[in-house]
This record gives sequence, structure tokens and C-alpha cells, in this order.
Amino acid sequence: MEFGLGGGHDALVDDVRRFLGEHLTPELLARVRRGGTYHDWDFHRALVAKGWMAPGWPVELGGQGRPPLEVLAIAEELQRAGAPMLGLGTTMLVASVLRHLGTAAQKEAVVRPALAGEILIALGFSEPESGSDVAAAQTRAVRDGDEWVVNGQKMFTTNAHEADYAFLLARTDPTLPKHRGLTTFLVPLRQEGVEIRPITTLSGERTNITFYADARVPDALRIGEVNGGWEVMTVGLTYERTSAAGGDSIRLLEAMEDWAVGGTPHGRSADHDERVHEAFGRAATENEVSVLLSRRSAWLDSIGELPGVEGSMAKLFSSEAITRQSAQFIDLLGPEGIRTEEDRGAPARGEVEWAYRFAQGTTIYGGTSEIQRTIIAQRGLGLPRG
Amino acid sequence: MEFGLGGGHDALVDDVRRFLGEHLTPELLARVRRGGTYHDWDFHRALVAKGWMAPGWPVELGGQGRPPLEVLAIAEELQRAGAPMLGLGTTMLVASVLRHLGTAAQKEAVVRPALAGEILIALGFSEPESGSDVAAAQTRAVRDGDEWVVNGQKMFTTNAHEADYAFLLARTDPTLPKHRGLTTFLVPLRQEGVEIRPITTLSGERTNITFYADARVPDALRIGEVNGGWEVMTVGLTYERTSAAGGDSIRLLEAMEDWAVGGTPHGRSADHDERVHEAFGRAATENEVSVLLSRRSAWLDSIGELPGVEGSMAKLFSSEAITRQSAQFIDLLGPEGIRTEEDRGAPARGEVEWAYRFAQGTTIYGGTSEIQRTIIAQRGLGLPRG
Amino acid sequence: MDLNPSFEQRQLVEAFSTLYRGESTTERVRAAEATGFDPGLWEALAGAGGVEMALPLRAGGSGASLLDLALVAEVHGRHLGSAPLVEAQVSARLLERLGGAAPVVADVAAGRQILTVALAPPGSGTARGVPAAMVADAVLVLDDRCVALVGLADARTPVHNLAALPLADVRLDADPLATFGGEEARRSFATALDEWMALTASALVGLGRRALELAVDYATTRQAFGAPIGSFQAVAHRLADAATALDGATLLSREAAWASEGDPARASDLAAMAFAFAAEAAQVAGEWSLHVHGGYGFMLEYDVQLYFRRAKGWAAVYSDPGRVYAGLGARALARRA
Amino acid sequence: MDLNPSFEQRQLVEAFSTLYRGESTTERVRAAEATGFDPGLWEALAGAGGVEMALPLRAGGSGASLLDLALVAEVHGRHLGSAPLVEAQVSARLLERLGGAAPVVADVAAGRQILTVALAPPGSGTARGVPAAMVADAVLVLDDRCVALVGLADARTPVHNLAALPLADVRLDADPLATFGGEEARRSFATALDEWMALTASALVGLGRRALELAVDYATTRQAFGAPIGSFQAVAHRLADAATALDGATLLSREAAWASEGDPARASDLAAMAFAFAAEAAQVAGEWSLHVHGGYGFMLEYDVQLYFRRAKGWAAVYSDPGRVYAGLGARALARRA
Repeated sequence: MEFGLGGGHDALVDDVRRFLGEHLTPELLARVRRGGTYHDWDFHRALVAKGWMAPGWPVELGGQGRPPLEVLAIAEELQRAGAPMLGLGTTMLVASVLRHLGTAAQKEAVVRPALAGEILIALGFSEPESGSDVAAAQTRAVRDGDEWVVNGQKMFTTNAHEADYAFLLARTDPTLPKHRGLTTFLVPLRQEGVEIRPITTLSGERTNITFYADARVPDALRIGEVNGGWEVMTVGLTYERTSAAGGDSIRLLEAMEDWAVGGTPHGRSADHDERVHEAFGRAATENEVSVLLSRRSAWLDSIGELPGVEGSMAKLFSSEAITRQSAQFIDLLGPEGIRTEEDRGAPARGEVEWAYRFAQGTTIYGGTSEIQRTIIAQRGLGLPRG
Repeated sequence: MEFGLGGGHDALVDDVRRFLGEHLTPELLARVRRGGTYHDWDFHRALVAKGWMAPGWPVELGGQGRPPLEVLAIAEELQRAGAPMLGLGTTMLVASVLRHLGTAAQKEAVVRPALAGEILIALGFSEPESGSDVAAAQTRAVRDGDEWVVNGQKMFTTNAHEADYAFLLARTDPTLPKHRGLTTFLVPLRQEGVEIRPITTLSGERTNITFYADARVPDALRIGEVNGGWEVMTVGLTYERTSAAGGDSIRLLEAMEDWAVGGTPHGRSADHDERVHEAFGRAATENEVSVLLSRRSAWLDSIGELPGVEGSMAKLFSSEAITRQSAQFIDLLGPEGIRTEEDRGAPARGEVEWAYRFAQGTTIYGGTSEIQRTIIAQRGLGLPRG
Repeated sequence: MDLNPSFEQRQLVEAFSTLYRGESTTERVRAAEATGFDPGLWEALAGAGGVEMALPLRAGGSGASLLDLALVAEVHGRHLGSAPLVEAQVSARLLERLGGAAPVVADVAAGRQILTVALAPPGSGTARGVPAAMVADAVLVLDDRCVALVGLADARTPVHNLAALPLADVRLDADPLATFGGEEARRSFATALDEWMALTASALVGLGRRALELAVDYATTRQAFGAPIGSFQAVAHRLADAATALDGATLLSREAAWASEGDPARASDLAAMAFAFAAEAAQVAGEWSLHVHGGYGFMLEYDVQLYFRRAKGWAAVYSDPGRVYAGLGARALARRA
Repeated sequence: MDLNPSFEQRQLVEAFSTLYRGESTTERVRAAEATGFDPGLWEALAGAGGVEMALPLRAGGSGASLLDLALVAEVHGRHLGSAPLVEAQVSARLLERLGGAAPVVADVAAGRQILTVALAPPGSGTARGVPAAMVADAVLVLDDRCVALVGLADARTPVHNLAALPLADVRLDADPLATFGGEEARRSFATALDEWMALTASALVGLGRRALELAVDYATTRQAFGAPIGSFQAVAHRLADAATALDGATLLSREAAWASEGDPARASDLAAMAFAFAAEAAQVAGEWSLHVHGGYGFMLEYDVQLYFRRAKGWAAVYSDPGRVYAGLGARALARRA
């Protein structure tokens, strides 16, 4: 048994930090936070140039052939720094699905330019009437010769306004049982039948509702079999659930520690205050656990096992942890804690106030905490279904 | 709106405290704790002599005609002092059921001597295979002329070894739907067909399994209609659920405060320790809430409304509160916190260690926390049934 | 004990409910987020005697009890009122108790001037994060020496905050408009803080109850996996816990307000208890209601985020619950020692 | 990173699992509750080299790593071993590191003498609540001046406790058997405390995992309202949280043990983290498993209460998790300042 990540790991982390020092400028961070779009084409292309779009993919497919733990190391550092990665994340999720289930033509037409940083792909799973119960999708796709005609709405199509395609789950046969009449497509977003309407969220992130009115998608951009969409989604959702919030938590604790050692001009004194010390020690411990749970998933991946339950645990634990921690840190800051980052007197640069809003979303997207607990109970512990 | 309980209330509380000073001797408390039987015939008869067995009942039925809030005041003080009241509680629950649903003969033969402190009645609801789902009872009762023949087992028949009757839920028609084939009886416990086997519990309380092998009960001791037992239980369970743990919590906090101001020879210093102060302030606040929730139930009762959801809230909140508090108080005491009352060096006379064990039961008996939450969600908030 | 409001109290609640339903819709609350202040609501409140009622008869008020004000504060919280009603009432009562000049008191009572109160002692010549200070005319501050009434016009810097409250940092370098010295002034100021805590507890209760209603409504209609999500225990049991805490907070905050006349010896402790417990209950209700709404809860377009942000922010203006509990515990031990 | 135990580690775990399955059944655990000590288990452990393995090769041991010991401690916890294995291992290593007399070290290694260690500095001439002190022959104590080895025979008073542990208060008035002074002795003692925390974390993990299994087994078979109770979210989701915490605690406690050789700079922090986190995870697993058992959980006759009591008690012998977290937080700030 070995917990060390090896000397190569430290060198890699140093490399990522150098990269971030150069490319993740304070101006970029401010622009992203202000605009709410957690994607930046310059930063994205810089990552691509570095080979860090798909570092775990084989070299012949455009990756660097890195083992999963190195891939995780890169992701940990990027998340911890707050780099804008949402567009990369959804694009790579779809690329991963296509790598396994796509046609040769799709790999050429979509995966290649995606890995080259030329195109972006958004996710179109949720609908106004279906979220956690994603298989209840009602958006229709009807065949018309070599094309399909799509009608419906998708919620939370994050980065649709920057993206070229939406990875869309549609009902192609309403007469079949719920899970059986679904098909997945890559719907081109820059067409007349698609309307993108912005949604502003609690943490300032921009996402979108996308409306599909006789939008057209060539059959060549269908993924998987007709009415075989649920099998495709199963692969896709497994990738989605690996999103954990450990890096955000680490950044949050660092901001609080900066505040605590920085003289705390207006907040409470952190010296000799056992309540502050206890919260810091607890957060550091929870963050270590989040990191270990995520690393376990990556390690399982590296030895060829699918981290299903383990991924759910990493996601559940880290998102609930940042939700608890951010609320408690606001409390520790007292009345100063609710100042936002626009306020020049905000402690910890307003990171804590922002994290309290941001954290609420982490227990929702990528599978709610309730969905994760059900997966852990049934698949992990073998408890009976309800 | 008025939260005051009036001058009569203070006088009554003083009266109860004087009574307790005389009758609830340290020797009695030690005997009860050691033996595990939370019933003492001398103390019981002293309460009866004082009229506090059924202070809320009409004078003509053997009570004092006190309004519900005075009844609660007496109960609050007795619970806070840790008086042995389990036998009284179950006996009065059954007496209350009989008052509403019993025959004239039953009132004469059972209720009168019960209120006179001559007999005790235990509860026989739970079975080895049914607890929260009490209507799943499998104990059989079969008619035989003027008698019924009972076969089966009942769990947690507390005080059966001191009691004259068990208020027993039995299946009298297995062909009817679950809730329809049940009948309730008062089964005489001092007969050959009844075996009482002690159960020792985590907090040292003695309870019993009772075995019924061709035990006989006269039809005259049937309560309610044949196969109408669920209607009887509905009344009985409402009374059972009013049991709240607020008084135990108050006693626990008092023990901790005694420890904190008593010099703490070996424990951590409570002076200037914000963690201790925070826990104390929080516990005092939760205890105030427990008291208010219980008083609300009594007040609703006094104006003729049935405190269903409100009783569940009082029970849920107070039992969860003492469970949290006792665990946290052990933590505050550090390594000293796990010393039991047999240990002469135990802080707070071992009350905290004992409370941690005792508290676990409060979230189970009288309806688990899960049952209470379901009642509150469905009947209180109107959420749909699952 | 009688937990039913009196006939007069029911009328009062109904009158203010009607006012808030008209003048504090969530559209109006959103429209006022930039400043945290809705002048139309304030006019309506002043016109309805919202401040005047808090003053005793001797000062031309209608002599409402603190419990009456608490019932109104519940309505205020329920409708997320963008107006400093609690601060104005508390500081009007304080100024009157301090013996403030009658014309000023009359202006304040009529809502022509808005006063507020600094909840924490100033440091380095500044009172930080003073509630309502961006919209009030003057603030009552307790420093080492006395209670001072300080004009706000040129002394304030806005504080951007989670709850869109009109908070400001206030510089205290100008001469005060009036000062009030002596032990009694201090005691009056302490009473004002207790009143602020009790009334804010009530506002948080109203806010929390409405957040819970939003969750119950959503969970009753929203379907997933073939059933309304409120039929799943993972949702239902959380909401039952929130409902229980809010019922407790309702009783406790009303008891605290009642105690200012009904049980003065416990009034200060009860106000602190009510504040801390209501703050936690409202926060839990806000967070869980937001969570139950799933992705929609995270959209600014849905109302639940308005409650979520204020549940945390309205309480934090004074203190986190933990420090208040610590103060209560320390006081209890000091009394026993 | 490789989270799989090595072939040798799997063999080690299997060997001790077999031993504990035979010598630490819950019947045996119950039989040993009066003294907290099962001599038969101790003999078997000593015979299997349970203490010896903890010593380096130079001292005639088999040079097991702390991680090897942690894997054995998980087995110990899972079977609620009524024997001071962790204390004996930690104090044997400490005595050897201090340069204790070779014959004593040999006796200790062979299990002929049992040593233990006082986790807190003594006050007023007494070390309170010393683990294993009722069954050990001598204890290592750190006072202001040095580390002392003190005989226990006439110096101990038993401590009745929640977890049925053989704790004792130890008077320190007799002459020590040996003393070890200097900065290095202090550092060795601190290392021993870290080792005790890491191994106790592992024992708590084993205990907690078994408690969770009991809950899962019960919830899978017990029926209520026409379904196994484990199919209700109110039960299933709690157990999922407990399972997640225990998986985290497993990783963290193994990492802490690994770090003593693999990352010495972090070993002390990781030991404290593992101890506090495992203590909480085990307590939650114990409480929830007890609760899931309904009334049965409350019966002494059912095994789950054995786990419930030890989950709290094994950790409390040293400290509540909160104080350990506070120490970690203070250290982290001191490093940054």
C-alpha cells in the first residue's frame, strides 16, 4: 500500500502552478467572476497547447497518455486555483462518451476539433420538468430522412452561448417505456431553430435555457443506437458524477487562513480563539478526506476498475463539506462575513460570502446529494430498493 | 397572547418541589437506578395520596380537575427531578383509554383501583417482528366462550413484573386486512399462561419480554369492539406520543452547570472557554424550546384541540436535543466524560455518561423520530404520502 | 398561557399583511435590491403608523407592546420588507426613553426622519456595518462614554452584502446631534439591543416560514421518478425538521417579546435565545428550501434565493448564533457561581 | 499510489482475522466486560507476535511498519478486542526508542510484561484515566522533566467507564523503574502519541465498519410497513453518509500510518486528523446503527450496543475530536504566521 504520488507528481504540480501563474491572471479571474461565464477561449487554448485538455488520453488520440493520478493532479491544481473549466469539463465528458460510443466520422468531426480547442460542447440533459429523474426527458426528436427534427427545452445548458453543440437527450419513441424510447444527439447550436436564453444563478455563473423549435440535427450526429440513449447516458452520467468540490474547499480554507494571519483589521481576532481553530482544523481534515476520496476514484480508474460508488462518495462528501464550511466560516467572520467581493472591506476578499452561494449548487449539479446517497446505499451497501 | 402561567403555577411548582424533597430521597433514586425498575410502590402511593396520579381528571373520577397546564407543571417537575414514573405513565395511558372507551364495569374494576394506586398496567404493543409498524402484530387471541385465549410474545413490556395487567394488542381475525383484524385486551399478568422474562437495556432500565401460552383473558376485559382494536390504539398512541424529554435535558444541563461552577478538579476548566459556554447557551435555548413545544400541546388540550402534530414536534425535538447534548457534553468533559456513576471521580456524578446511553432510547420509544417526522410532514405540512 | 393572538392583535396582523401584500411583492423586493430600500413601502408603513405605534402614549404613540411589534415583524419577514421597520421602531423607542427632543421624536414617529442603531460598539472612530445606515438620517451609537445621536448624511460608506441590506460603515468624526450620558442611558441602550434581537428573531421566523412554504409547495407539485418529490423521505423528513424548528422559533420569539413586559427578569436572555435560535431555524429553512428546488433554487429568477440570502444576512448583521449562545452560557454560569 | 495491501499485508490481516474470530467473539467480549481484559486473547496475541512485530529488527522484532500495525488495528477494532494491543505496541516501540533495558524490552516483546502509556501529562501526582493501566505492569509517563517508566502494581485505582476499558488512575509517588531525560526522549514520547492516535484511528475504523455492517444486515431483513426498513430513505441515506465517512476515515487512517515512514513531515498532523475524523465517523456509525435497530438496539442482549459504547469511549480516552481539531487549526495558523 502506498499513498505517495512520486517525485514526478511534485514536478507536475510545479508545472501546473507555473502555467497558472502565467495564464490565470487576476484580470482573467475577475472577468470570469464578473461575466459569469466559466469558460475563456484564451485560457482554454493555452491549456490545449500545454496538452492538458485531455492529459489522460492516448497520445494517438491527442492526449498525453498520463495515468489517472497525474490527470487528477492537474485537475486538482486547476480547481484549487479557481480556473474557468466548465466548458472544458462538459466538452471532455462528451468527447469521452464519443471515444467509447462514437462513429469514426464523429471522432474525426467532433472529437478531433474538441481536443484541438476549436469547438466547445454543452450538456442538454435536464428539462423544465425533469432534473434528477433525467430519463423523464420530454424533448422530442422525429426522424426526417437523413435528419432529425428536435422540439423541446433544455435547462441549465451551461456555456451554450459559447458552444458549438449540445449533447442532447431526446425522446424518439413515446410509446416505449420511459428508459427505452430515448436517443442522444449532438445538436448544432448555431442554427435558426435554437434559441439560447441566459439564466443567472445565485453564485453569478451564467447558464442557459435552450429552446429547440424544429431544430435540425443530421443522423450522422446521433450517438449510439436509436432508442438506445439510456445506455449512452449511463456512460455520460458516470463521468459527470466524478466532479468533486475538494479543490474549491481548499481554496476557501486558504482564503480564511490568509484572513486569520493577516491581522484581521475589522473581523474577530483569530488568535487564541478555539472556535476558529477548531473550524480550521476540521475543514483541513475534511479537505484531506475529499482529496483522498477523489484520488481513490482516480486510482481505481488507473487499475481498470469503474469508480461508481466511490465517485459518488467523493462528490457527496466534498460538496456537503464545502456547504457546511462556507456557512460556518461566515459565522466565524461575524457581521463582516456577509460583505461581498465588491466591498473593499470584505474579509478574505469576499471569497467566503461567494463560497456560501456557490456551495449550494455543488450539492445539486452532477447528481444531487440525494441521488448519490441512493447510489451508495443500494449499489455500495446492497440495501434494498424502495 | 399570554406566556405567563400565573401565580398559582409558581405555588404549585413549590408544592411539587416540597413533595419531591420529602419523597424522592437520594436512597430511592439510587435504588431505582441500580435496580432498573422505574417504578416504586411507596413513591407511587405517595403521589396518589397527593392526588397527583391523575391531577387533570375530574374530581368525581378520582382526579383534581386541574387544567392541562397545571398537569404539565406537575409532570415537568417530576421528570426534571428524575422521579420513577414509568409505571404511572403506562397505567394512566390505559386509564385514559378506558375512560373514553371502557365499559362501566371496566372503569370500576380497573380504573378505580388504578387511580387508587392499587394496581399497575403495562403496555403490550410491540412484538419481536413489529415495532414502529405496530399494526403488524401477530399475537393471536381466540375466543373460547366467555374468555379469550392468547398466544404470542410482546417486547418491551416495561414493568410487567410489577404490573397486574398488560394492555395487549392481539390479532383476532387473520383473514381481515392488517388494521382490521386486531382487538385490544387487558390481560391479567399473574397467571400461569404468562411468562415474564427480564430485558436489561443500555441505560440500565429493566423491561421485559412477555410470553403468552394459552393465557386467558375474560371477554369483560376486552377494550372496544372485537376487531376494533386499531381505533383503540389510535387513542392510545396519541397519549403515548406526548412523552417528551425536556425535563431530562434540563436536569442534564443543571448537572453540567454544577460541574462547571464546582471547581472542576480533574476536568477541563469551564472558565473562559467559549466552547463550553456556547454548548451551555445552546442547550439552555433548546431546553426552552422543548418546554414551549410541550406547553403548547398542553394548552391546545386545554382549549379542546387534539395536539397531534404538535405532540410529535415536542417529542421529536426534545429527544433529538438530549441525544445531541449528551454526546456534546461528554466531549466537553474530555477523557473524564466517560466515567460512569459508579466511579467516585466521575464529573457531574456520572449523569452525563448515563444520559448519553439513556438519550438513545428517547428517539425510539413512544414512536421513533422517523415516525414523528412522517406525521409532521404528512399531517402538519400536507406533503403527499409515499 | 394563551397562545392565541388577541382580537386586536389579529386585526393588527391582518392590516399589515394587507399592506405588505400590496407594497412588498417579490417583484418590489427585487426592484429594491440595488439600494435595499423601497421608498413606497416605507411611505405606506409610515402612513399606517408603523413607527408611531412603537412609541408610548406619552410620546404620541399608540403604545403597542413589544409582542404586538413582534407579530408585525413576522409579517415584515414573511414579505422580505425592504424597509428598516425594526431599526426605526427600536431606535424611536430608545430615543424617547433617553429623553430625546420632542420634535425629533415626533418626526421619527411620523416617518419623516429615519433613525437606526449601531449594534456593535464603534472601533477606530467608525461604526461598521450599521443596519439601515444608508437610508436613515441618524444613528444612535453607544461608545465608552455615552449614547450619541449622530447624523449620517456625509458619514457613511455603503457595505455591499449578501442580503442586499442598506448597511453602511459610519465615520463618527463629526459632532453628535445629541448625547445622553449616565448609567440609565446605557441600560436603555441595552434594552434597545434586546428589543432589536427579539424583533429580528420574529422577522427571521416570518421569513423562514415563508421559505418553508415555498419548499412544501414545490415538493407537492414537482414530480420525479413517478411521484411528487415531497413523498420521498429524504425531502419530507428534512422539511419536518425545519417545520419543528420554526414552530419552536415562533414560540420562543413571541415569548421573548412578551417577556419585555410579562417577565422582565428573563427578557434579555430570552431575546438572545430567540435571536440565535430563529437565525439557525431560518438559515436551515432557507438552505433546505433552496436545495429542494433543485437547479431552480439556484436560479436568481426563482424567489427562494431571496429568502436564502436574507436568512443568513439579517442575522449576521448582529452576530452569528454561536457567539450569542456563548454569551448566554457565560451569563448563566456567572449567575450560578 | 496503490491502495491495495501488499501480499504480505493481506496475509497479516488474514492471520489476525482468524485469531480474532476465534479469540474475540462477542461472547468473549461480553465475558471480559467486568475487567475489560481477556487473558486468552492476550495470550493468543502475544503468541502470534502481536507486540514483537511492532519492534524493529535490531530489538528482536519483526520490524512491521506502522501501516502494517494499522491494518491489524482495524481487525482489532472490528472484533472489539479486549486486550491492550495498541498500547502495548506503542509503548514497546517507545521504550525501545528510549533505550530501555534489553531484558525488559524482550519481556515486553514476548507479552510477558505489558506496558502502556499515559496519554495526558499528570497533575497533582496522578495520571488519570490511563488506558490499559489495570492490566499493564508499568506505564510510560511524560512529566515536566523526563519520561518515566512507573510500576503499576500498587499505584492504580480502577476507572469505571462507558467502554468497559481497563482504565486506571495512577499515583506517581513511588520511585520510577527507569527515567529517560533530554529533548530526544520528549520527541520520542510525542511520536508515541502520534502512533497511538493513528492506530486508535484504525481500530475505530474497524469498529465503525462492523457497526455499519450490523445496521445494513438488520435493515435488509427487518420488515416494517410491508418492506425492509433499509429501503426507506430515512434509514438508507443515513447509512450512506456513515459509509462515506467510514471510507474517508479508512483512507485517512491508513495514510496517517503510512506517513510515519512515507511522509514524516505530515505524519503528526495526519495522525491527529485521522484520530478525530475516525472518532466522529465511528460515533456516528455506532449511534445510527443502534438507532436503526429500534428497540432491539437498546437491549444489552444485542451486540450493537457493544460497538456504540466503545465508539465513544475508545476515542474519549485521549480527547474529544473538537479539541484535536482545535490543536490542528492552531498549528496550521502558527505555520503560516
